[in-house]
Amino acid sequence: MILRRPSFWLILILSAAFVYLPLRGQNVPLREDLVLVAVAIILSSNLNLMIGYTGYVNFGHIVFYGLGGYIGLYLTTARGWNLVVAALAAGVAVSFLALLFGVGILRLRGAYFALATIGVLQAVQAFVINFDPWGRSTGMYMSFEAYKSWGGAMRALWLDYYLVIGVMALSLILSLAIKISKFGLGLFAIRENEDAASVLGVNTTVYKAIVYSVSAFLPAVAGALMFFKNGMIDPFVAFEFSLSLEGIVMLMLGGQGTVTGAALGAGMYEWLRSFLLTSPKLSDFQLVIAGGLLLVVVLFAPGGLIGWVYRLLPRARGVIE
Amino acid sequence: MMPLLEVKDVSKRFGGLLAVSNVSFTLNQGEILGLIGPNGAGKTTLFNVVNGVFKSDGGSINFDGHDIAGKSPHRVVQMGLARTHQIVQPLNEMTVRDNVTVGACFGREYLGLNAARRVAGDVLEQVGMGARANQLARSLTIAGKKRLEVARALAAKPKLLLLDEVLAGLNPTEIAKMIELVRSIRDSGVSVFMIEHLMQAVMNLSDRIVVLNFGQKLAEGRPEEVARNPQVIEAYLGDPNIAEKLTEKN
Amino acid sequence: MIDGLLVGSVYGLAAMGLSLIWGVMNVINLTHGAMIALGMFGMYVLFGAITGHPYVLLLPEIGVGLLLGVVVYWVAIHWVIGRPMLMSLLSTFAVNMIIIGIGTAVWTTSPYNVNFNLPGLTVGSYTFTGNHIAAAVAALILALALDLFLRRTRPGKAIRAVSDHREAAELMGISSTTVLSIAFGIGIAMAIASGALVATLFPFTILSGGTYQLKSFVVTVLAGLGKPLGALVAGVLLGLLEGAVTPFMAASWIPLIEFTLFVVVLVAFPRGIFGKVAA
Amino acid sequence: MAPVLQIEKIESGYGEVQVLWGISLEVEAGKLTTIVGANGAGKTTTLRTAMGSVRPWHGRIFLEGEEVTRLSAHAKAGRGLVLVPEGRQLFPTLSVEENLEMGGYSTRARKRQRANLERVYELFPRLKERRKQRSSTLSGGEQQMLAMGRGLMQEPVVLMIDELSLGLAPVLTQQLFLTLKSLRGQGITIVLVEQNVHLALALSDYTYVLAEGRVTIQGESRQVAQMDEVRRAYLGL
Repeated sequence: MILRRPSFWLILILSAAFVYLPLRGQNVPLREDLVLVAVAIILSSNLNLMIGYTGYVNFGHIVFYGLGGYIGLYLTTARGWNLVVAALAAGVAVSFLALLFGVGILRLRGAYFALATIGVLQAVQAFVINFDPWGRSTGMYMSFEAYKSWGGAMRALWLDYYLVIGVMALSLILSLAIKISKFGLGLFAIRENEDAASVLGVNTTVYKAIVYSVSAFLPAVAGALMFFKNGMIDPFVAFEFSLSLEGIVMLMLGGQGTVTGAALGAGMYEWLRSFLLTSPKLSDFQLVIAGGLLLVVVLFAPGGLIGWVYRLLPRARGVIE
Repeated sequence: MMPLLEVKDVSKRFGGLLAVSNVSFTLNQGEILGLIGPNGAGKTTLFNVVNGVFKSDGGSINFDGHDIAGKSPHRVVQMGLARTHQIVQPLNEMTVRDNVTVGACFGREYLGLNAARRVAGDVLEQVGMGARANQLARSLTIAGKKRLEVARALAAKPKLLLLDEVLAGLNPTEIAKMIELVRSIRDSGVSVFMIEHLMQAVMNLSDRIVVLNFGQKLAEGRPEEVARNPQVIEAYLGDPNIAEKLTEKN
Repeated sequence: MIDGLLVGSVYGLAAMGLSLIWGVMNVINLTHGAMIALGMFGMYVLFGAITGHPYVLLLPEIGVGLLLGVVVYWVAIHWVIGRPMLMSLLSTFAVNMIIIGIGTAVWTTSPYNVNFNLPGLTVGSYTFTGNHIAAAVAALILALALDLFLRRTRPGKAIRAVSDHREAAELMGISSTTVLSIAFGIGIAMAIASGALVATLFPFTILSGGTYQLKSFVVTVLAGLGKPLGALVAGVLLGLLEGAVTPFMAASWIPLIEFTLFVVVLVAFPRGIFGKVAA
Repeated sequence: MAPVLQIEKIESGYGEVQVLWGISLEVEAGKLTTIVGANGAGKTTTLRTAMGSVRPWHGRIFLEGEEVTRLSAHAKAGRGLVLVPEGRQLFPTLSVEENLEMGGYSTRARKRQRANLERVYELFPRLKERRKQRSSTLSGGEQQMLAMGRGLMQEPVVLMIDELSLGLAPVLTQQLFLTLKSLRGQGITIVLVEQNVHLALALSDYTYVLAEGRVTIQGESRQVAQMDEVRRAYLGL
């Protein structure tokens, strides 16, 4: 039962804190900081379903986020849909697309798969750049009219924030639920040894396709919400390759394959980035320091922070998930 | 006796190499069938064809009344044909219990997670690994990993178990224990098809033996018959006369 | 169209470096783009500092690239060889971040160019830019030199032997780590040389390497892994393709075609289009 | 006479699994020494540990009187300790001749590379016919010839061969054993791991029988061949 897992309650407490902290004193700057952390957590924990749980490195994970943003913004702006409905529709549509892509590229293993995901990202980006209804390379803007039905921009942004926090909570709960399910067990078996898993009875083809599709859903919803908040989207912001890679860095930092690791890594990375960007001396070297950190993690602590804790305290495996 | 597994004219080709060539045999319900032959004779390839890892090039494979030729491995195990690997394939970063739970979850009974955990616990007791259930699989010794292979396959509740060199690399005490385990598995109603190099063990355990050499069936029969077969002796020990001829030429 | 062919040979040169490293040590080198960018800026700096001929300046750049590659090998690659693919992807990406970060701090992300023009060549009604021709010739020479090195020389054969069977190479007395570090160095040198050549053709920023890195991926996959000469041919083909489609559609469609082709080829022919023929 | 290769109480294994439990061997110059034993007894691991492909945990290794315990495989190869590995381990994309050239890679072997190439071609004319072919296109027997040829190109002080007859038809096996015999006749020191016990015993001077990572029997091959224990260890009869 998921209710008996300490991690489940931890997720709820974390989400509650995200809701409560900026609310106190209507602290908008804090809200804007936290929403970035929340998005980072959404991306890294869903990416974790592929990299950490299944062992398939997705370099193009951001494509789900960007497509979700486009579909969401298109539906709310050009079609006048309700935001929540539009976001869900974006999630469903992107998951379905992922299933189609997945059936093709999941036949590849290891590095070949990783490369194909880069190809998918770039191809989708190139397509959007040439796609007229979505404004080609200039992208789409949202008129402030759209906020009206929400009682003005202020209220709309707060509401949007809570929705993002909701998606964050769902992402983490989904990660946990999968981890403690039969489905998750099958995925871990694939990660450890795909051939052995198949011989043990796991339908690897179907499992991989499902998890690839599932890992697309919440990032797409989050994309729809975030680009609604920003009020604009263009193909370069939506499908930024380096953002995709940063998701992997976060995951490695925290510890791939663990629910807490994905959240922790995202939090640490965002904190580090804001720290570096605000420090006048270090802001030029933000990338250098992040890269150095990643190198250190890869070379000396490939299990990330949580992996390191596991090594120190083997018993922690059962408690921290 | 009823045949549980019927293999007819099965071949497997890799590029230009015919690894298994027109092999036919049957395995009866409740028996232990041994498969022997020199290194590179195609024994493991034959296993891989039977359980669907490789697609056979021609021939038919009938298991428990179903044609399983060309079926993928996960389908085959769910029909009741489980196997172990010659080179152990533990799911390293998972616990021993989780390894076995995978077998129970996705095996013939396709159990839910909780039921599978219980089965895993029982099977681990059965193979004498109850105390190591919470260890990571990677931390097991080679003997432990071999045992884990067997446990995982057993957890799938198979009707037929394919054992690929479960004795290789074990010391005499471990070998004795493993032989005992294989017997108990058969006594519990599971048929066994085993590749084994350790002649003493395979001769003792098997009801019948199939000998493979260069991908072809060299002989088939009861252990005593096979052991007296001059062709088999040559394939395994080498022809003593060749040796003499070689030294004579001085 | 002909211009496409000329630029394509530079793509090919860049991809050869990636392909060599991938084939020999099974590492997808994500520093590739950063190295190409370094090559561009190397040309910019050298051209500004020493008033030499750009194609002569290639030589010191290649030397520095070789050295840099060996250093990067020992810092970031050596420890992750034989570990899961993700590790080498990430360690090379980390180095990529470091180089791009330093580059951004030094040169910002604004565009630069190398002010150098060779006289063009007019054949009939067609005029070819001199720089394009020279870059193509330089790329071809370097590519053929690498191919000859790999096929004919002792160290080249040692690289191929290590790539074929590392453990057996050790048994022959070949120090596989030394060979790997040199192979990595050569791969980086190729990337830097191609960057230097690109710098004589188009304006560039520190981030420009990314585009060429992606093109190198496409080319490498089209050619099949670990086939440097195949990479050259595939690079030229890619350039030709780009040149051939521009009269008919906007240039912005090209990436869509390229990457769709890339994914389809990966899934349909994991060994590359030429892979089947060779095997 | 001092042994040319001496292994002293070697222990080693893979990861946490110990395979060798204190193996000692002495290989005399110009002799053919065989190592036999059941699958998993540690024969291959013994050769790989001697070579340095597997790091020894304990014990010492001497080559021509010098301690080489801690040297890496390529360094030992450079001193003339040569292993023709199980499964050939050829360079598949290199041609037959290039494979042989790689045998002559070390500074030691390079000096006589040309002469050695002639000698190998004389020994295995088949290789000369196919010298431009990729080694992956060779048949199993030809591959074993190439593996042996490549070993000879290395100017071996000690030539260690792992599973000479593995997967080969009897006729080819005989041919290769004849070659081995002529090599010993030329004074090359050979260590042979072989599953074809009869042939190995008939041909060799000295035999070690391994079981469970230890030396259980050793002696002149003629005497070992008489022992019933050996037969039992193999066929269980």
